[in-house]
Amino acid sequence: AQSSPHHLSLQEYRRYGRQMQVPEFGGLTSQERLKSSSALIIGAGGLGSPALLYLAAAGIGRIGIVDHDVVDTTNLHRQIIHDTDTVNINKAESAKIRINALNPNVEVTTYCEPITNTNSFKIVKDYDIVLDCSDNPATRYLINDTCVKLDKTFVSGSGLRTEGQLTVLNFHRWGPCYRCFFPTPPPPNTVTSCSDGGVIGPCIGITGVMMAVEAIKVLTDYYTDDNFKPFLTVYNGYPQQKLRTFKMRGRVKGCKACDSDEITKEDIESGEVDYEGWCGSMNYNVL
Amino acid sequence: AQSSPHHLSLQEYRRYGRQMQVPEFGGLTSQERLKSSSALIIGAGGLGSPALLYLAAAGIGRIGIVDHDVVDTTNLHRQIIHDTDTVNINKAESAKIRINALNPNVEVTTYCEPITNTNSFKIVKDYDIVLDCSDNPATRYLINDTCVKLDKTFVSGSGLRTEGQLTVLNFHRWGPCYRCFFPTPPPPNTVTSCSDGGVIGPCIGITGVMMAVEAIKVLTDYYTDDNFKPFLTVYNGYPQQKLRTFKMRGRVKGCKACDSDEITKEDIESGEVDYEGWCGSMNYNVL
Amino acid sequence: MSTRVIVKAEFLGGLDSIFGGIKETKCTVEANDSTLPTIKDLIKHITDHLLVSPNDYCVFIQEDTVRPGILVLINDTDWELEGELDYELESGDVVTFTSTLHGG
Amino acid sequence: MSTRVIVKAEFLGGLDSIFGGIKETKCTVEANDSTLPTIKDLIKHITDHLLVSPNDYCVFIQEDTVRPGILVLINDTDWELEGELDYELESGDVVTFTSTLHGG
Ligand SMILES: [Zn+2]
Ligand SMILES: [Zn+2]
Repeated sequence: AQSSPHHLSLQEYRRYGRQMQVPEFGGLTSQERLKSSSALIIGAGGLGSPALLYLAAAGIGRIGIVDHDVVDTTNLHRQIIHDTDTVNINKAESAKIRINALNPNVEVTTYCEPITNTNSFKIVKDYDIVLDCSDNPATRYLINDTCVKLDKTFVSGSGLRTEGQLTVLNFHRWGPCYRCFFPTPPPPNTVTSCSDGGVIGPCIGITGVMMAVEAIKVLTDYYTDDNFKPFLTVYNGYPQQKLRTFKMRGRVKGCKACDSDEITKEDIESGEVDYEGWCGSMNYNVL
Repeated sequence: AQSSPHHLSLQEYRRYGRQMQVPEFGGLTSQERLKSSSALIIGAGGLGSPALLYLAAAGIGRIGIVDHDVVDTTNLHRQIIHDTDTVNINKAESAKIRINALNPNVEVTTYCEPITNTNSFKIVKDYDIVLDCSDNPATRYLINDTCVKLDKTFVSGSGLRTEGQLTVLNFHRWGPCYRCFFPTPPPPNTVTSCSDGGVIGPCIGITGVMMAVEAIKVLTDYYTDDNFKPFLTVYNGYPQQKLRTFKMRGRVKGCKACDSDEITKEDIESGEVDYEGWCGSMNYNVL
Repeated sequence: MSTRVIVKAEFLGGLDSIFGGIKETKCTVEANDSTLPTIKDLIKHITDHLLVSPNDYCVFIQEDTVRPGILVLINDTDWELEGELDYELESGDVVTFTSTLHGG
Repeated sequence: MSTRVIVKAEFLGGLDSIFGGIKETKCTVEANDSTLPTIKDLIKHITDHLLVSPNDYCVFIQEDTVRPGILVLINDTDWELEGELDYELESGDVVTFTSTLHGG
C-alpha cells in the first residue's frame, strides 16, 4: 500500500514528537492535519514575525506570506524573523529565507504585493486559514470580507505600544466577522500605526505567538462547533503582564458581510467597494 | 566633548525609535540603559530562543548564553532561534549566529558548557541580570544561590505541555529568592522534562517572550523598590489562553540562601553543596 | 430622588490618553429620571467629569453613542449581549471601554 | 454540629493528572471539630474524595502537608501570607494548587 502524502516521515516524527505528546494537541492525527493544511499570513511585521516562526516550526504544510514592504532598520527591534542583512529586501522574501532554514518541510509561497480588491480572492482561496497581521483598518475590512465570502476561518491580531488584541473570526462559517464587531470604521484621526504610536517588541511579539496558538487550535480541530465561543483577548505588558478575555457577540443580524448579499465578490473585485475611501486616509493623531 | 560610549549612534536611534516612543518604556534614558547593560541567558532552548531574540532586538549591550547541548531535530518545533543546518552544533553558538544577524550591535559571549558549582560565579558576576531558562531543579537552585550571593536580580521561567510560569527573583537584593518559594526540592519522581512530558512550541514561546518583557522592566528601572511586588505569573494555552498572576511571599526569614550564611560562595565552589545529589536524579514520571 | 450606583470604569487600548492617563476609576452614576441608571448615564458621567479636553469629545462619542472602533464590555461581556446603552447598572459592575488597535 | 463551607479547588501545572483530569471543582469542607474548617481540612477532603489512585498520595502529600514543589494560593495569594494550613476557609474561597514546572 502506498503511504498517504500526509503521513509523517521518520524525520518528521522526530521533529514533531514533543508536541504530539501533549494531550491537548491531539497526537499523530493533529500532526497530520497540520501537515496537510495551509496558512496565509498577511503582514510579516511585528505580529507576523513570531506567528510565522512558530507555525512553520509546528509543521504546517504550506505557508503563504503577503507583504509588499521591504525590511527597514526601524522594524528590527520587533520583527525578529528578519535580519540586518535583509534590510531593503521584501519582507515576505526575507521571512521565507528564515522559514526555509528553520523547517525545510514547509512549502512557502510569497506574495510581494499589497493585498488589494483585485488579488485578495485569488490569494486567499488557496489557504485553509488566514492570519490577519496587517496594520490598517482598510486592509482589515478587505481581509474580512474576502474570508467571509470564501468561508475561511481567520485569526485577527493587532498591537500598539504595550498592548495587543486577538480573536478568531468567521469560525466555521457561523462565528462573527470583523464587521459584526465593527460595522463602521473608526474615524481616521483615531487610528494610530506602530510607526506613529510606537510599540514594545516583545509585547506585540506575545500577541503574534498567541495568534499561532489559536491557528493551531483551529487547524487541529481543537475548536469545535460545540466548544467555540466568540471572544476577544486583550494583552497588556505594563504595569503587570495581563491577559483579559471578553465574551463577544455572535453573528449580527443583517451584517453587511456575513448576513447579507450587499457585498459580493464581484463588488469587491470590481473595486466598487472602496475600502480606502470608506476608512479614510490615516491621519496620525491622538489614539 | 567626547560622547559617552552609551550614547546612541544615528543608526541606533533609527533602530530603536519605535520602542523609545512608548511612554512606559522610558525614552532615550531607558534605551541607553539597555545599551549599557548585560544579560546572561542560561539555556538556549524553548524559553531562551524567543527571550534571546527579543532582548537582542531591543538593544541590550551585551548578552551571554550558557548551553552545553547541541541542537537536536526534536528541539526545532519550539526552539526557533536555531536552524535545521545548526543541528549538532552547540546551542549557544547557534543562537549567537542568529543574534549577530538580527542585531550586530549586541556583543555576544557564549559558554558552551553546563553551568556548574565551579563556573557559576565566574560566569554570572559579569552580568547585570540573569534569565533562568534552564530545565531541571538542580540547575535552578544553583542559579538561585549564585545570583543571591552576587546580588543579581534574575527572571525565572519554566514551561511544560501547554503551561508556563515566570517570576522575578532576588529583586534589588530584597525580593524573595527561589529557595524562599521552594525551600525543599520536589521529589525526583514528580519532575517532568519537556522531552518526557511534551510541550507545545508557542506555549513555551509565550513564556519566553514574557521573560524578555520582565527583563526589560528590570533593566530600564521600570520596576522600583516602591512598585515591585513579589509575584508568580502562570500561563496556560488551553482550553483558552489565560494568564494568572499570584501575589507571593516576600523573603522568608531564615532562608538558607538569602537570609543566612549557611551557604557561602566557598561552599558552592568547593562542591560541598551538592545540588544534584540533593535534588536527586530525575526519574521521569507522573507530573 | 434618583438612584445612584457605584461602578468601575476602565479605559484600555490607549483610551486613557483622553482621560488624563487614568486607566480605571470608580464612578458614582445617577439616573436623570426616576429609573435605574444605565450605561447611557455612565457615558454622560464620563464625558462630563472625566474627559480632560472638550476637543476629545469626538474621540469618545459620535452620534450619541461611543464612536466606531470602541468596544464596550460589561463585566467582561460585550455590551451587545447586555442591552447596550439601555443596560441597567448595578453597583459593583465593571464597564470596560477599549479602543481597537490596528497596528501589526 | 460542625461548620461547612463550599470552596473552589483548582489543580494546575499538571496536578490535575492525579485527580482524573479535573482542573477545578467545588468542595464542601467540614471541620473535624467545632471550629471553622481550614486548609488542612480541605486537603484531607481532597485526598479522601478526589485522589483517583492511593499510589499518588505521595505526589500530593508529604509529611502532613502538600509536598515540596506544590504552591498553594488562596484567592490568588500565596498561602504563606494567609496562615498556610491553619487558614480558616470562607465560602466562596478559591484555593489553587499548582505544581511547579521545570522544563525550559
Ligand atoms: Zn459579520
Ligand atoms: Zn530566599
